Amino acid sequence: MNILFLKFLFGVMFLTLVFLHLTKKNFLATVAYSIQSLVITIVLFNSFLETNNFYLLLVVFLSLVIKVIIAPIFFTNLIKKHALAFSVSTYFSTPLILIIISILTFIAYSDKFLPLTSIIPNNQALLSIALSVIFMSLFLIINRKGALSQIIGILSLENSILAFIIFAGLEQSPGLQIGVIFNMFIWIIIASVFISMIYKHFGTLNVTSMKNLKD
Amino acid sequence: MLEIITPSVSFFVLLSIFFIGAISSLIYQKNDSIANFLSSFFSIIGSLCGLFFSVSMIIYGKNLSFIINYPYSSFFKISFHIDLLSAFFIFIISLISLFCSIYGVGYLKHFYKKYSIGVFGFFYNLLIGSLLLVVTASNGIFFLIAWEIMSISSYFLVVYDRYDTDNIKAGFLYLIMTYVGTVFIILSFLFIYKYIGSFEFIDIKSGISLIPLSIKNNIFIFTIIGFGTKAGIIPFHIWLPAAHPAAPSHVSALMSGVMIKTGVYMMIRLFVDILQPIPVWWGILILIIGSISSLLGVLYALTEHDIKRLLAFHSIENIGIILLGLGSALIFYSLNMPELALLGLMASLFHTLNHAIFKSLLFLSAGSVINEMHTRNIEEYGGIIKYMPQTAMFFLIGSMAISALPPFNGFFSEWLTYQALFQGVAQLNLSFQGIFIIAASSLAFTGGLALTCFVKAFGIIFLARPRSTKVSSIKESPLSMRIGMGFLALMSILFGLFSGYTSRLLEKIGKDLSIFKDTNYFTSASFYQGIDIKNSFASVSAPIIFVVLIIIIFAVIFIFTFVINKNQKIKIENTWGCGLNLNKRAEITATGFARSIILVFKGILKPSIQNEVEYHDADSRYLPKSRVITIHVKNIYNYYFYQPLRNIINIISLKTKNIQSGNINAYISYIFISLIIALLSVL
Amino acid sequence: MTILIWIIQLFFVPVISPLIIGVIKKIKAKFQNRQGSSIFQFYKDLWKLMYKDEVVSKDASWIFLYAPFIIFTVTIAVGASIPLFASFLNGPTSDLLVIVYIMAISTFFLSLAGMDTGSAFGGFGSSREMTISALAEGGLIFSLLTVALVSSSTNVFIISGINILNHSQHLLSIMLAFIGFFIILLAETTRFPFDNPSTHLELTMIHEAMILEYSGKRLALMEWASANKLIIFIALGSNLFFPLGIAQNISWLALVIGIIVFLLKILFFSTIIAILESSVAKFRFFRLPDLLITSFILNVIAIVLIN
Amino acid sequence: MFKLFFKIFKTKKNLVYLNNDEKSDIFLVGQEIKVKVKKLFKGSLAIRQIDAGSDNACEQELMALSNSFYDIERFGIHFVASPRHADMLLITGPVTRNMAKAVKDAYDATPNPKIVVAVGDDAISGGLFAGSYAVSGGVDSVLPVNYCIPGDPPTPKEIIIGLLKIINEVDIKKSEL
Repeated sequence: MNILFLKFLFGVMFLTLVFLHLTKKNFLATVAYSIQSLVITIVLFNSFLETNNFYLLLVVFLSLVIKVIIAPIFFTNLIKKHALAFSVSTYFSTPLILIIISILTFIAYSDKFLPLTSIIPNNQALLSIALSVIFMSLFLIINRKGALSQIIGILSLENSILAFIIFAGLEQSPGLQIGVIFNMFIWIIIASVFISMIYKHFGTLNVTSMKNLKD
Repeated sequence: MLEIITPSVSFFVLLSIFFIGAISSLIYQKNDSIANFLSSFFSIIGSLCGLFFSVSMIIYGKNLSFIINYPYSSFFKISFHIDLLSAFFIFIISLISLFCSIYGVGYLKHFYKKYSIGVFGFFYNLLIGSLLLVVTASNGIFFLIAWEIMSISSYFLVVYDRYDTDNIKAGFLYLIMTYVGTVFIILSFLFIYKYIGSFEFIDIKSGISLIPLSIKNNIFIFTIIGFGTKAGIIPFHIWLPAAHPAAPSHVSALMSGVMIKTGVYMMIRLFVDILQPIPVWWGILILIIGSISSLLGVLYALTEHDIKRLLAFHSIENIGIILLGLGSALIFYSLNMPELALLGLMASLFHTLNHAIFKSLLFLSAGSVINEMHTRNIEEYGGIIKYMPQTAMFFLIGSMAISALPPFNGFFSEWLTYQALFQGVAQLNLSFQGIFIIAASSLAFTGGLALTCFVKAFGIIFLARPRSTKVSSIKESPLSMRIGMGFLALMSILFGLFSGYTSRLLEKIGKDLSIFKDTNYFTSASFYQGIDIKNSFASVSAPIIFVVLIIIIFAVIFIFTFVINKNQKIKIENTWGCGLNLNKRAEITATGFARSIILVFKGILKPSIQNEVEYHDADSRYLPKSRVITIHVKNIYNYYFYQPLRNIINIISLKTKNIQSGNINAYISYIFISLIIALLSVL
Repeated sequence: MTILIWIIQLFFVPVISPLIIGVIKKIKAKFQNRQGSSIFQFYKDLWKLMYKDEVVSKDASWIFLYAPFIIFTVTIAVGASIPLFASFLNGPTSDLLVIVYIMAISTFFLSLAGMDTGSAFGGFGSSREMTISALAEGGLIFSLLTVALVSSSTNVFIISGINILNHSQHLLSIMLAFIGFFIILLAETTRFPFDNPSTHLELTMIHEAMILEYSGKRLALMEWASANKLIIFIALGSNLFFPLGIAQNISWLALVIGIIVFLLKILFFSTIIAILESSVAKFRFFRLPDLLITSFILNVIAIVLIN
Repeated sequence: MFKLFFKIFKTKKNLVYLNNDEKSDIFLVGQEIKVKVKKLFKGSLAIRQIDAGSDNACEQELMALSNSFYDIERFGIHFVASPRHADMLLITGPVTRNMAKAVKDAYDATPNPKIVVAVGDDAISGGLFAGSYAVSGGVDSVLPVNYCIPGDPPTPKEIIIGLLKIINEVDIKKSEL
């Protein structure tokens, strides 16, 4: 498919991330995450079409099943079980978040990062979007207080890295595919165990109450 | 027959014996006596093979180097290079570990129920094995690995008697200081690697000209600090008096007799062999360190009244003397007088061998006394010569050897060091002469003070009346301990008598080093086993002194007991104390003995004298029941150097502590910021 | 012929040393306007002590019993290996350091014997003796080193052979070294400013305190050994620093002259010591280290001045 | 200091003028002692003076023995620091109860051919202090006394003459053995 469509897809990813920053509800966050992973599977599928390498198909199928379907379902019943609907709170006020996001994208697009984004000259724009998406998801993890939204932040970070890698011309390498599949599984398991454990211990998923982690 | 021993396979057999011993004693951990038997059996056999191996190497003068190339990495190769210098050190290691293991068979019996002997055997054999590796490794990384194994196994041996809390503290201090030293060693190897690109000692030696002089000076400073901490020179010595007493006696004998010599070995290997065209000031610095360590070591030993700490301080003093020889050798070589340099190196090697022998003899005999008395404070000893006559005899031989009294081996190595320093004073111009005079005077004063210290040690421990009731209940140490000590005493006499022959061998070892290839001998052998300095500046011959003294002693005893007044009756009475009834309070104590010396050197030692008086009834302070005077010498190193260092580190670490805010978001933001900075800096 | 000379050399020191003690006592008595005991009195004392029984304390070990023999042997051995009247009896034990360290054996056993009987006086005597000898050893080695460097050999006989006085440019360093050596002589043989040999007050004794416990034959040996030690130091002082009149070759005339000159030298030294003992008061113990350190510094200056 | 030496050597020996026979007979007695000491004690007699609670009168006299006038050293007698070195024990003063053990110890500490001499009346029989609670009588109440030199306190001359008589007695007794 042509660059234009890919750019549109990445724009969608960018928007989902912005939306993630702004939403107050966990459920909407999970929905945004599933859209994002859907975009990624489409991009993967697109690269499969180009290279018709069988493993890529396997990856696409797996990510489709897990990331787009199972993860959100899992998150939603988590929300239902522990009534976490409204517990999304952030450190910075929304205008400040927007300012930071813009700074991050500005940095990603700045020519300082030219050597990084122009690994493959023709999809230089895509790479810079991917880079900005990486930075924004990182910022999302920092910004959120709720453990669930942090987990989503991490997963979206993982998606954005995946996007960046694909367009950095590495989609053929077996290492990438295995790596992707592997970390998907791991992350999902850890996330769920982690959340239930926190919940059992603290009774709430609000990060600030975990002060006694310190010493 | 010796030919077949020298190929490399025999070296691996030697190493494998120790490792088998280590593992087997670990397997049979449950049953103490089997573990003890296994570990000492293997260590004895191993050290015997070590002895044969090194003696054959020295006699046949063959160098041996073989590399096991490890496929993956370019710079890590398990490579050995055994030239005569390392063969000499293998000889020392195996000689001392042989007698320490024999001693250990008897000594470990009193650990049976308390701790597991298998673990001890494991670390003991591991230590000896790693010592052998350290002196033969010729690849930087492989050397560091062996160095680490040695440090760790000796750490576990130090904290072996773990029910006593200050052993743990001593072990902890020992661990920190060794790792500080190792950091500096790694730094110097990295510096070398940066310029030469390989860790092989041979490549370093060949490519030495690549390293600019300023870097070479840094390397020198780092190696001095690194190996100095292991050897225990003055500013870095604080772990030695803490760690050695904590270890079981035959381990502390092995440690202070042999392990601190690995620091000296590497100093010789680096300064004399590898980094060879060296500036003069290196030798001068080593000479000054040597004289300071020897003088201060013996002064602190005088203030001690814990027998093992006293011996540990004496190790520092003798390391100082070894460094005197080494420093003079380096100075002579850089002023291109190779013969005198060979003399200086010979003196330091001979003293390394002698110190290993008599220091381990002293530690073993002190250990067997402590084994009976269960305390290390010599104020409670006294009159032990009547209960443990042979141990007293061995301690006497050891203390006569260490204070360099003629018929024993200590004298001849100190005599050689003196000759090296005298040559320095005689032949060099004014500025170097000044330094050599300082060195010679520190050696002279050290000799005198060492004599005083060992009169105090021997007199307080063994002579006069018992100072505590425990003394009457002790008995002679078991047979295996006495065999170990007996052979060491015999060694110290033999190396004294055959000092002429040993100095010939040491010269051969010295000439094997590349820099001394063509130098002719400065000392020659006179026909009755003596050592003659060139143009008959000086000569000494051990057997003649020994024979003269023996003949005259027997003549005098014969004349004065049998010829004059044969039937003289000897009446046994109690000591004449001007009519006072002499109890144990009338005897001199270690503190009393050393008080006059401490007050003479109070500038350096800064003694603080407290006396606690206990009265019959507290309010009317006229009738003191007992008065205890303790002289405490301030440890100026802790007070002025290590304490402030510790405070600074604490302050810094407290400041950095509040980074750890306990909030995950904060941590991720740190990651994020550092990522950004890294990316910006890289692109 | 040489055997005869060796025998004379061997027996010279033990035979002459009591005479010197008698001479010193005589001169001191004359200074106190007393007639004093005859100069052969010390021989009589020794002879009498030989025939007395002994009382040994029950706390003493074999060190107390055999120390007198060891110390006496050391003085004989050193006496035989230093230049007295002839400078050609070169032996391997006559190296400078060997002599100093063999003398150290005698100090070692003397202080051990002092401590062995467990009396307070013996303990303190040996502690003070070791303090002084520890500080004196540096000065001793360096003063002998000066002379060794001037005559470029540490063998004591060779030094006395070379007539160093005619090297005029070294005269100053030899003088300084001799003064340093004389202080060490007084320290090692515990003569006046360091210790009063004829004191009865146990607290001030250093050398006497260690032999308080001895009696009979062993006491005689100890006294005799300390007299020998005095002769040895006088011999070293006179023959190394002023080696005139020493027999260079094996001719009867030279030997007789050598012996006579040596006796004169000994007489001269003992008069100096006696005058010193009658005129100077005994120093306080903690002023002695300063005296010893000055002697050490003198020797160091002497060495520096050589070249 | 040199002025002092100069003065010593300048003054004539007999500054304290005594009739000649006083000084001469001390000299004569001294010579006899010297001959006997040479015969019996091989020329040197070591004396250890023990103060068993005396009023220091006898000590002064014994001290005077070694001044330049009486000077017993020239006869071969000298005082020593410890009983171990001594042949003869001169005990002065009545043996007080505290000193009894000390004197006994000193007696045991003296090597065998030894002579015990009680000097002064206090030592012989307790003198003025006989019978007091603190005194255990003369020296013979503690030790086997061989000889005694009477006098309260005996003048140095009497002590020297006493010593001569003691040595004569020892000589006679020895020749009887």
